Amino acid sequence: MPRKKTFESTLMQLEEIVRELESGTLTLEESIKKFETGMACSKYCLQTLDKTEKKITLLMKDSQGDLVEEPFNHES
Amino acid sequence: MPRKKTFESTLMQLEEIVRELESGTLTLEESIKKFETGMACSKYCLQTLDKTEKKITLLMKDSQGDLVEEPFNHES
Amino acid sequence: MPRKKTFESTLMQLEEIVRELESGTLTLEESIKKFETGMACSKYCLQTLDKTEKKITLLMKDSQGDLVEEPFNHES
Amino acid sequence: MPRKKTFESTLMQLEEIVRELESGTLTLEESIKKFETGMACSKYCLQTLDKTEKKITLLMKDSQGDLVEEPFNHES
Amino acid sequence: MPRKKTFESTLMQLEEIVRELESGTLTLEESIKKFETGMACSKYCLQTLDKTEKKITLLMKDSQGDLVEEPFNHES
Amino acid sequence: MPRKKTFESTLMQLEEIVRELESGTLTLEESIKKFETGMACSKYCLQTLDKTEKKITLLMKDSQGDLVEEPFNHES
Amino acid sequence: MNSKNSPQIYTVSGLTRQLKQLIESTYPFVWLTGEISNLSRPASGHCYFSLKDDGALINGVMFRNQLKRMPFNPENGMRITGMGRLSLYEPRGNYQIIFEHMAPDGAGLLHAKFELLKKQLAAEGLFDKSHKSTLPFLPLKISIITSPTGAVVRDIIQVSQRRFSGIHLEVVPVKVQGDGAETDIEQAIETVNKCATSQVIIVARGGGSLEDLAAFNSERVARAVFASSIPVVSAVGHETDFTICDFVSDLRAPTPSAAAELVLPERKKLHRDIITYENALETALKRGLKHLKTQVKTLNSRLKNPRSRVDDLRMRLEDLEKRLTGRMQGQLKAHGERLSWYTNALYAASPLRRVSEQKETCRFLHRQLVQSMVSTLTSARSKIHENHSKLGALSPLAVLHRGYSITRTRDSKQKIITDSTTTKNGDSVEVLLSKGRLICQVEKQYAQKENI
Repeated sequence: MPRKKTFESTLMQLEEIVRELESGTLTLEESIKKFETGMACSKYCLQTLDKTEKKITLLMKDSQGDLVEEPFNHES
Repeated sequence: MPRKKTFESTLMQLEEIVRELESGTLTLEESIKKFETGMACSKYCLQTLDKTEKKITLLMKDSQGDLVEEPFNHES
Repeated sequence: MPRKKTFESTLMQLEEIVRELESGTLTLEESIKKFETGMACSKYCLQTLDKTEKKITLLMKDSQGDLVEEPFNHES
Repeated sequence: MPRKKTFESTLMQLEEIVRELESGTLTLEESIKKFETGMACSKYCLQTLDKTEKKITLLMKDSQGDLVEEPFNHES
Repeated sequence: MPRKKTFESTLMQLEEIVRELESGTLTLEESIKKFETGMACSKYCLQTLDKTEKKITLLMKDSQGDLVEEPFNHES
Repeated sequence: MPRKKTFESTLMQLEEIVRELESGTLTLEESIKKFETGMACSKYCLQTLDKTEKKITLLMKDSQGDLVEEPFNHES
Repeated sequence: MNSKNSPQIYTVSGLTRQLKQLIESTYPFVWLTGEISNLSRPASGHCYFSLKDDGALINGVMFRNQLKRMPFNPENGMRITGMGRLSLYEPRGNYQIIFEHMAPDGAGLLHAKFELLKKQLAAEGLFDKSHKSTLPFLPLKISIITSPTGAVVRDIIQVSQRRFSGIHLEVVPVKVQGDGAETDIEQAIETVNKCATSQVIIVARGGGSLEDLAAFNSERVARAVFASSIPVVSAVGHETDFTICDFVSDLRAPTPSAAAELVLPERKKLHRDIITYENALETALKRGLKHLKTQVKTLNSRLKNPRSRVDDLRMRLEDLEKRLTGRMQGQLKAHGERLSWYTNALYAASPLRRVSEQKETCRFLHRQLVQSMVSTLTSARSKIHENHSKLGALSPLAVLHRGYSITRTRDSKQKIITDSTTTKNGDSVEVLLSKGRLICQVEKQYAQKENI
């Protein structure tokens, strides 16, 4: 993939695929290919969302935890 | 970090982050990053306030304490 | 300290600090520093007043006491 | 002391001190010093007056004592 | 066949054959030929569909499967 | 005659002292000194009044022409 | 030259002037006795007369001022003795005597002598004030030069003792009248001066006629008084009588008792004065002290105790500290509130919800994806089925069920044989039956319409 795969672009791709599939203009072979890609997109998105959810939950749990001396190292 | 991190600048950063998060224009990835930073800011501010409160309490307690011969050495 | 610390100058410093704090233009860090200095000033003033009061009490007691042959030696 | 302390000079000093204290322009430290000196002056003046009064009484008694010793025979 | 045989083109051929057969203008010999070709088309299409269905089922199973229990109820 | 001069001058001195004291222009120390001197003057004058001798004589020349002093009986 | 040989010639005026100078300088004062004649008293009040004796006559004048002091009125024929100065009146060329004093002969002579002596002594300066010494304030010894008997000495002693009892009074007895009185008094003054124990001399005598007082008008007594280094008080006669002694003395008392009063201060009064002074001293000093005390006390009460100032400062300090801590705590609280608000906002804006929404979207899309795939497949399948069944219905082989059969060549063309002639014997043909097929060999061909 040339450009970075982001959640949003993937989700958009998925949406596009769904729309194309629903349009009924695709050949069966195309449909299958699209479907395959759509499934991958869906999988990626869901996995990304799952990871994100876990991360946020962790962060929120962490914020009620111990002192963090230097929390801004990701900005450096 | 180039400039000194102060309570105010951190609080302002937190404000900005909240505003950005609320605007809904961020990508998910950005949101996460911002949220993470926001959490760190909040934590830092809270800790700073706690430390300050302790210091003030100490100072106020101290002011009712014994005689201090030379209280202005931090000004010299 | 370069100049002699007097009660009046210290009280004025305290007043200035209170005014600055009340102006609300200080950062938290500045506020704390000012507060610390202010408390030190307050303490010094209070102690000076205590000492002064004791001295006055002593003087008043003394003035009802015996004859003082040479009361002006502190002026020489 | 360089110059002789007289009653009048002390009284004048007391007056000056009272005026200075009443002017309200003195610092606390100066006030105390002035007050102290004022008390000493007042004391000195009163004592001087008392001593003088006693001396006069003594002198008067003395002068009448001798008179009684040698009464005027033409008055008898 | 010059062009690639696709599901769609085959289906269209089948439809064409049906239409020709219905027109009744064909000779028996043509009819039989068409018929036979139609049967072959139909067979091909069905086989293609079957393969496709299997592939999709596989894909869906792969994508955690739990999302869609059994999409092809026509087989039951 | 020294004594003769003294009574009068002493009386005059006393008068002068009274005038000076009543003028109210003297310092306390001067006043006391003057008072003391005044009292001494007064004492001296009163004593002088008491101590003068009472005598009536007759100055005669005897047969040799020498001077003799005889009591003079003026009441006969 | 002329003046040497020739006689000097005077002008009338010149001569008269020289005569006037000669007369007036030679006789500044003359005593003259004679009989008054040609008396005239014009309106001017002056008195013009001639004084004559047996052999001569001289013009005289007495001016109004002198006349006033005369104890008698001059008359023609009166014999008088007078004193005056000679004067030459140039316009008339006559001379006259201008009388200062005159008296009828007899008493008049004595009086005239008195006046003469008085004038002489005055001219000598014996009466000058500059020579008079002041009396001692309080003499310790007083010499009384007078007759030891009589009222005078008694009066003096009495008054003296009344005024100041403790004084030494020394009586120096002298004759005060008649022969030897002059000498007595003179010597007494000298003696007292020689003794030098007295501080005052009183020369005293009662009143009397001019003759009685002759000793006190004598030049010797006057000079003795003048020479005395001890101050002399003259107390001669009564009130109006003046003697030469009175003039020369340092002080003239109108009466002897007055002399005692003048010489001696009153002891009681002195004592009273001294006591008064003493009291004045005390009063003045005490008043001064009282005043000073009041002043000191007033100042002392005004001496502001800095304690109240300390209290004020304490209150101010407390206020400042309260504001300081209040403000600091307030700031902390405000910061805390703001922080907690933003923190809450952050939590609220956390991407968690978005994640779940996205998840929902994802699942939805997934479902859509599958559904549309499934429906695509389903519709394809139904389309195929439809055509398949249509195809079945249109099958040209349906006639076979009725017993027909179709014969085809077995070559690749599978050409249906509708004309028997198209076949040759021995050809293998395929016969399609309702059920199954037959592979047959052509044995014989028949022409058309022959088969029925």
